[in-house]
Amino acid sequence: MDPVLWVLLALMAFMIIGSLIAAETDDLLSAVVCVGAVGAGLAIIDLFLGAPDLAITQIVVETLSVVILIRVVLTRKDETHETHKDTLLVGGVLLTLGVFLVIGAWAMTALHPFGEPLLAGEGGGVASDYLARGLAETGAANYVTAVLLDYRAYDTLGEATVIFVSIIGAYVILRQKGRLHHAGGNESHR
Amino acid sequence: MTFGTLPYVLALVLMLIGLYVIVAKKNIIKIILGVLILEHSINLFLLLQGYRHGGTAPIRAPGQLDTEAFAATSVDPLPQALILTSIVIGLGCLALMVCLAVRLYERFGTFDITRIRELRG
Amino acid sequence: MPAGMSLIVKTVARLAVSFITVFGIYIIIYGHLTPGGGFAGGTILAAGLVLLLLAFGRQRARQIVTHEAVITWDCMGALGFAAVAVLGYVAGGFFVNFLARGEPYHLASGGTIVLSNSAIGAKVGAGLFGMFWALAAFRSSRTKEEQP
Amino acid sequence: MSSLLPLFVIVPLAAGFIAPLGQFWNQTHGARTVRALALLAGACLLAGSLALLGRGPVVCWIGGWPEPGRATVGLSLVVDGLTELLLVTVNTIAFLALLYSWSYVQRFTGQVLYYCLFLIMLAGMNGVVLSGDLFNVFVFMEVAVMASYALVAFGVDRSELEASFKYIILGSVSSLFVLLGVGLLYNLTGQLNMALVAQHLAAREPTPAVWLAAGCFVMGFGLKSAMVPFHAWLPDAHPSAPAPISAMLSGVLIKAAGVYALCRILFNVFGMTSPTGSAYAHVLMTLGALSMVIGVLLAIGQWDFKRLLAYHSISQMGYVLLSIGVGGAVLAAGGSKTVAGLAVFGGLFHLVNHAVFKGLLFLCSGAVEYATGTRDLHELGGLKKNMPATSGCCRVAALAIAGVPPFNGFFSKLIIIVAVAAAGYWMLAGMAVFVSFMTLLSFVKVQRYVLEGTPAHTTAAVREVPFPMQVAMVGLAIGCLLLGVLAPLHKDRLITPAGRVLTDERAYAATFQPPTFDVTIPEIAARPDSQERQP
Repeated sequence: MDPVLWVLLALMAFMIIGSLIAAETDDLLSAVVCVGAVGAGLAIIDLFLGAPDLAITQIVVETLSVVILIRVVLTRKDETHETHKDTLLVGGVLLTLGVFLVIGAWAMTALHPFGEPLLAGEGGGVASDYLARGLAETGAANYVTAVLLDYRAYDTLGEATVIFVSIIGAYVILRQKGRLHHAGGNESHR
Repeated sequence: MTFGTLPYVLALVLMLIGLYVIVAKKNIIKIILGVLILEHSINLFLLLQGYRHGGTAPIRAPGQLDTEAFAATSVDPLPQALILTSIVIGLGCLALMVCLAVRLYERFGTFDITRIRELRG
Repeated sequence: MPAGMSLIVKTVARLAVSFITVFGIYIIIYGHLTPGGGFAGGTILAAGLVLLLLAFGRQRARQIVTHEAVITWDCMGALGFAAVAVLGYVAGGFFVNFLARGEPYHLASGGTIVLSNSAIGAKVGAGLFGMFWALAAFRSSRTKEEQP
Repeated sequence: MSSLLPLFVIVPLAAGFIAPLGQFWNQTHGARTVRALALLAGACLLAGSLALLGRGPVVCWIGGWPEPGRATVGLSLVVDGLTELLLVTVNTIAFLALLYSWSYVQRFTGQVLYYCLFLIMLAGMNGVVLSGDLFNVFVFMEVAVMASYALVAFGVDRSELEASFKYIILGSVSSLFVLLGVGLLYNLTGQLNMALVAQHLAAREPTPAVWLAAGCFVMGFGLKSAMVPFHAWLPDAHPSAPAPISAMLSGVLIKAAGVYALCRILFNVFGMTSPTGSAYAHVLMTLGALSMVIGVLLAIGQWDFKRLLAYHSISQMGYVLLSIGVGGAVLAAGGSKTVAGLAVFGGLFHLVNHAVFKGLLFLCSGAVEYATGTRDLHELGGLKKNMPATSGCCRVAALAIAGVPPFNGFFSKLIIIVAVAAAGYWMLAGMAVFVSFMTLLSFVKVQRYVLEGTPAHTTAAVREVPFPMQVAMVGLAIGCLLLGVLAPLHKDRLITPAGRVLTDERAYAATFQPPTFDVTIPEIAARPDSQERQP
């Protein structure tokens, strides 16, 4: 039994509990902090599963996200109290998700089990090739960077574009006024 | 169900919690948090694909292992590269969602999605 | 909050920001040898600038990093990465690593990876800071709008 | 030649990266330069995509990977008939929408950012269509939809922000489903290259995990293409955007990031002739038939011009999926290749036609809104006298979507109905006829309330829209006519090769072999029987 598995299961239980609290608490600030904790849990899992690159990125991104969210939540009054819980809706949703869970769990038994990916066995897929030749071919000692910026650099161009778009989009959405004059506008006052 | 599938199923549970928050909650910030949870769970699921028992990080330091021994013990770098991309995409998405939430609050004075109803869906 | 936080916070922030910046640059430059890379490092740079913004307030931060500078760095970083891709045509095709692979484990290895990482780092750092700024600045101008 | 394929992505991308810098230059000159730059980029892409017609199949390996004798470690761009068809459609509509934007967007603030987002959205769509790698499809889909989230909210009015929020939440969920599907397939095959994944899947018995992956893709891309019951966001999002963006979203985005990707993955990766192919095909048919009927029923009661058009988008995309699904079902059942080919042909033909006439309709609605300031059908009327060009184009588009000869919609709907009936689905063919009739009724209403009747007080003194907008609309109107009457001329260059990609589904996996594949797939090489299954 791989000891990492126990750590992993414990951390995943932590993440699940954290997200459940985030889902059910009435206080938005605690919900944000709980999701931050879930993200931090993921960063620790990254460390245990041999992904320090991810751990760094995850923790930094999570911190920034939580700072942004807390700033948004702190300065705004929230009077949404889910007093009248729509039990029918919640029940229906839970039932559907339960069905999903059963189907998904059943289907996932056909996957390559955790800890024994394809790359370990016969025909290790594309990954075994990266591991065998990455350093010689790209000169980068960090294989993740080698994949990210050399073998699959085109993906990374798309990713850089996404972050560019989201920032331009943020400027667009936060503009004070959308239209120059409202003669032909459709400001909806019905 | 064996132990080997259990982590996948737990990731699936996390995913469903995210979906539950998105579908059943009425607060914009809560919905955004649901999307974050969903993102985390999918990233986790991808990460689980790359691990092998006793695996080490796919980073080499001078004078440690020769290539063959390294290739036999390292975890899969590809899912990690995919997750890095997906984390960044998630951050971009979060940025847009937060901007929209701020803007909606300014226009409607509330985070309650049931009271933000200009359009009939 | 525009005036910034207390003197203690400002002093600590001034110290911390320089360390954070150096750390961010290190993470970016050494991305091909150690964990990290353009995105992680860029986000760290952005976080350092955000600290500056929170500690000193918007007016002071605006003097240090202007709006034009943020957008220019953002676009230039993106263009730089695209340029690395297009320069690959010199060596035979799109995104071909046109620099020498260099000696493993040294800073000058991995060909274009260092260039790409730096471009992405600049882009992500400037961009995320700009976004945070836009969000922070938005709140204060809200009073001018008619309330619903 | 194949090495130039990335230019389809990098040209609009670079133009988009430069665009925001335009605002620091002088206010008027900056905007004008960026506009011209965008139009130039659009024109180059259009010319490039037309030049590419009939050249495929072409594969471009990015980054020089793999060297000869290597496995597929790199990413590939693949051009085959289907990709060519989509590229031409996307870039044509985009060019005309850019031309239209020239005047239209001057009423908005932040023009420069508009062009930046538009160009990047275009780059994302081209990227999705060209890509030969599962994860790459996901990334470029995100690029395209992320830009569209922001563009939907471009006017920052209350309703636009709300629509954009709905869109972004459902959009992120659908993207994450796609990502989950990619992860599942990676676990099963160890590959991300679509051709190689297809070879792997063909070589083994389908397990529940494969069905789960297929289900994830159907959920994800079904949400993106707004199939009933995943349609809730579309009638809000598409009308809220500025008109040229509505034309892009309804005209091409739901096709490139939704229907195209779904069909490519279900046909060419999972395979309709696989044991579960019939199930996939029936899912497509069901979604298509539901969307077709429910979309048009919801459209009947609408009084907002653009919202009505958005519901028709759902309905018309239903036709496309129904027809392609019927083609898949015939293939899966081992039926006649001719019938399957006809059904797929009809679906793809309708896809192109829908891009043209729905793009035109949205541009017309934008012109009406530009001139009168409203899009409520009650407040409009009598526009045909003051706006001859717009009303002429609107009439052509309405006739085309309603399936009146000699416009393009008639031919594609006819082919679809004939093919569905020939495949033995009489009920569905009857439904298609019924929906076509309802569409006609709905557009008679549009004609009656917008163009005919007495001018309302809002529309009494309107003027025709500026020249660039007219040119864009007339261009698309001519397209509606020519696509219809010249069908015998263009079908062999444009649509038949695209249909063949879907009907000869194994060709995709077989044609684009990497230089060697004994390195990557020893499993398949070890099993001689699996090799023979691929023609």
